[in-house]
Amino acid sequence: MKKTIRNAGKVGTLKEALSRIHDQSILMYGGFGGVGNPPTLIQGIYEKGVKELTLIGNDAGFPEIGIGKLVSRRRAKKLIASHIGSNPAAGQLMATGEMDVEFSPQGILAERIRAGGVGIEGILTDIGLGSMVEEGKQKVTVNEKEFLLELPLKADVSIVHAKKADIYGNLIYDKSARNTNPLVAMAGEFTIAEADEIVGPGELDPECIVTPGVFVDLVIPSEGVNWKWAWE
Amino acid sequence: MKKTIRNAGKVGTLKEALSRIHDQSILMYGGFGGVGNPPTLIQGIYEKGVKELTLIGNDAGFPEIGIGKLVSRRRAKKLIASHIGSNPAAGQLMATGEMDVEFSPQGILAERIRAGGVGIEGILTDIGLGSMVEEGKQKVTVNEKEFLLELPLKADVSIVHAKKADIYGNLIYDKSARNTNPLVAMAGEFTIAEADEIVGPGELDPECIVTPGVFVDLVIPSEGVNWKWAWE
Amino acid sequence: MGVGVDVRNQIARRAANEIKDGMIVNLGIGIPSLVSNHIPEEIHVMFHAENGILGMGESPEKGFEDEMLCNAGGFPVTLVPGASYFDSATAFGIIRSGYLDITILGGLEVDEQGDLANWIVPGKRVPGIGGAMELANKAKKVIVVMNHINKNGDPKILKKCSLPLTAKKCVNLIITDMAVIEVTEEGLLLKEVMSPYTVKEVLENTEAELQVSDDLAIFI
Amino acid sequence: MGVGVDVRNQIARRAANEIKDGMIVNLGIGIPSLVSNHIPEEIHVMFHAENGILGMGESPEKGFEDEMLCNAGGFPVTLVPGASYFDSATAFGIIRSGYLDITILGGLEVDEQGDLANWIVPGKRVPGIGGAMELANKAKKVIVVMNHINKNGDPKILKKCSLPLTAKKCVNLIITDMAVIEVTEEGLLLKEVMSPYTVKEVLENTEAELQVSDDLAIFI
Repeated sequence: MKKTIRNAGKVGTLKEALSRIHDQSILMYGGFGGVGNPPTLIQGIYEKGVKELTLIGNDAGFPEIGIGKLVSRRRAKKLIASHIGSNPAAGQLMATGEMDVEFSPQGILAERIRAGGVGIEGILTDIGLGSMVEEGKQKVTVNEKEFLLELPLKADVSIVHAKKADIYGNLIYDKSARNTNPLVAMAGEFTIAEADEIVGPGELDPECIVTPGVFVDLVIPSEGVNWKWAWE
Repeated sequence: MKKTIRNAGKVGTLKEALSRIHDQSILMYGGFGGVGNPPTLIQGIYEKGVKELTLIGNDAGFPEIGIGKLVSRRRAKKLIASHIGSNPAAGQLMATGEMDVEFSPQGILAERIRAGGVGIEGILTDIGLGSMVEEGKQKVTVNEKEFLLELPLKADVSIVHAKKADIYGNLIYDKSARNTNPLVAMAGEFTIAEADEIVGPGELDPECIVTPGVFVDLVIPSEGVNWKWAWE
Repeated sequence: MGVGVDVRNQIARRAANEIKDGMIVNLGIGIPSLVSNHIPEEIHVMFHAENGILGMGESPEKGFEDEMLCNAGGFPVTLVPGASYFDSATAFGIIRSGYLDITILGGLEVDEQGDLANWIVPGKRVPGIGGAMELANKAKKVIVVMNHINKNGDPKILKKCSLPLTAKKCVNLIITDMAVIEVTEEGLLLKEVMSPYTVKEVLENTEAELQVSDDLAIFI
Repeated sequence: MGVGVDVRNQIARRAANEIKDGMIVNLGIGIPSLVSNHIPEEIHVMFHAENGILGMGESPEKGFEDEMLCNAGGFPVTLVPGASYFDSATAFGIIRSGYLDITILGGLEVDEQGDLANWIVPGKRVPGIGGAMELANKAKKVIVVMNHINKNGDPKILKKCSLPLTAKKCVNLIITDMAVIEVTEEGLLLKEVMSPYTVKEVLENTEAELQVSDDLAIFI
């Protein structure tokens, strides 16, 4: 996964971002239960009419919240996630066979995304052994103990929601909206961050940057959350 | 690796710390070329006379710098590291067979320590394939490609050097002295942090904490670096 | 059969008794999330969330929610001093390495072996695994809180789970609207009966074999 | 044979020519570390260090060193705007995922296949692997800078490496005190001769077969 890096001037537009996302793209998204899903990018993808996506992320959001909108409007042919309970549309599409769903245990999904991002070719775990999760997976025996082999996940495009970005693509996140975003940011062949605020060089504390800019290809301004939360 | 957690009041003394480190302990240390090695703990271990240690860390420091002191004074029977070039004593002890040295590629060593810390039972990589590094290691074939299986590293005791700690064991590090410290902090059955400054509850920004306190068992005040750097 | 607010709180209150000072605790969605309301002030607990928080505090007051500070169920929370944020990979590193003293989970079925099924009813309900598999396998103590019987009136505590398992031999304690049951090496031990139920009612509504504790108590 | 400061800087100066605006670059210890001194002001480069820095700046002035801000060789550095700190696992994640445009490494031997040996002389010198194996395998462009011959006067550019390999078929460009040699599909191509050497001297001191470029240049 080698990509062209621009060191500076990574700031661009939603239009530029959307030019990277096509029918049948493998799209990975940061967020957990809608929190940390990038709202502007998701709305843009929806309005562009992109379809037959393979989506990879923690969950299916809610029907009208976050990534859930793309799921409930039938824009995904496949979803790799840890749960879909909060989006009944996902369950229905899975039941009718309109959308293929692959489940990973939540922390293993996070590690698979990280592995994709940091160039690790597989991880061994005992999580899921003896359960439905092991179906179709290779097993490896180490010191007479058996483990499941879980493979890395990568994407054509990763989309994340940051609190602040600088022009180099360095990112910091907002409280628990960090969740899977730093992992997803590393695993995209092309990574797009939408940020609530975009700042100049040197304005982010190097000690507090969570995602180094090298992982990010394009930064666009966020228009903020455009949905009503379940708790509201 | 289940350990007793105390939520607060993790602050203790060097004496308490040293009571955890014995002859033949498996001791993992943070740091890279001496930078980030915990000086007070290393000096304490040296003065206590602990010997036959198995040391796990990035490198062997310099003869009189950082972890190097324990190596050059023959306190280790085994060293797992990525290089020992800066400490000639390590090379001599290796040549005479007084110290067993196991090399890992640097980033794979870091991932093995992380794996030990986060409960991953093995990682696959192509790094080292076809080189001396593959000797004695299990190979796993995935999609007709062969990879080396690298196993997690854990320790009886991990020692790290932090810039600031709070009483819960939350840690932040100092610039490039971060290096392997956050990884090592996770991989100890018992983890001891020496900190340049110890602060009260809530004084560290939750967004900037690098090591969550749950991984740390004991915090002691650092007396600071007690060696002269090679560049000085 | 759903259970009312009072009964849900009775279960949560009983579960809260298991939490001791200094513990690291993860609460699942539903009844488990109510447990934190029943922890006495003097008990200091670090609540852990799979999305990447250690040190969650109580729910914010209405109107003071921060949409970017939520628990794993997506509901707004607050922080306590000493809290930290991290990514989900680290959150599960904490779980897999065994740092959680207690996890409190919901359940669809539990059996005599301590096996737990709580993630899928094939062909009917597919919520997905979430973090349950890691929590159930790796926490030091796994407490399942649930209704004693399902909405058809059938027992959920069985000789052998019929649904796909979340984890084997993982459950330590079962707390329901009717009973508190410990999973021991010798099988299930009925330790407490929840008021107003009787031992007879518990036994009638449990498929698994239950031994009755010598010092059986009633929890009000 | 050691080489003097001027020659080391000549090599470093030539290597610096390979670095273009906007690149992510990792410099090894020794001659490679001198390369940053020869980058023109208008070229913006992000220097990466294995210990966990992206965005290293020039060396601090004497007396202004920060002992906790060092490169992978343990020498004090500074930061440029946009720099960040991270742990070594992330530093190598950046390397393994192929984000480095160029890595400049020292070498003990390079051969016609582009194989590199630079980490061990069995029985003699065991510096250890360090990050060389990952850098050599995964950077987009691998430049080896070294003396053309070893201290016994023997060639270091060989038909086939004799020492244990760091990585196979990894080297793209070799820059020595005598020559600039490109590793191509068809073998080694002598592109430049370093002043004051002649093509004849380069060929005499190289065991590997060298093709001489049609537009051979002299680097002063």
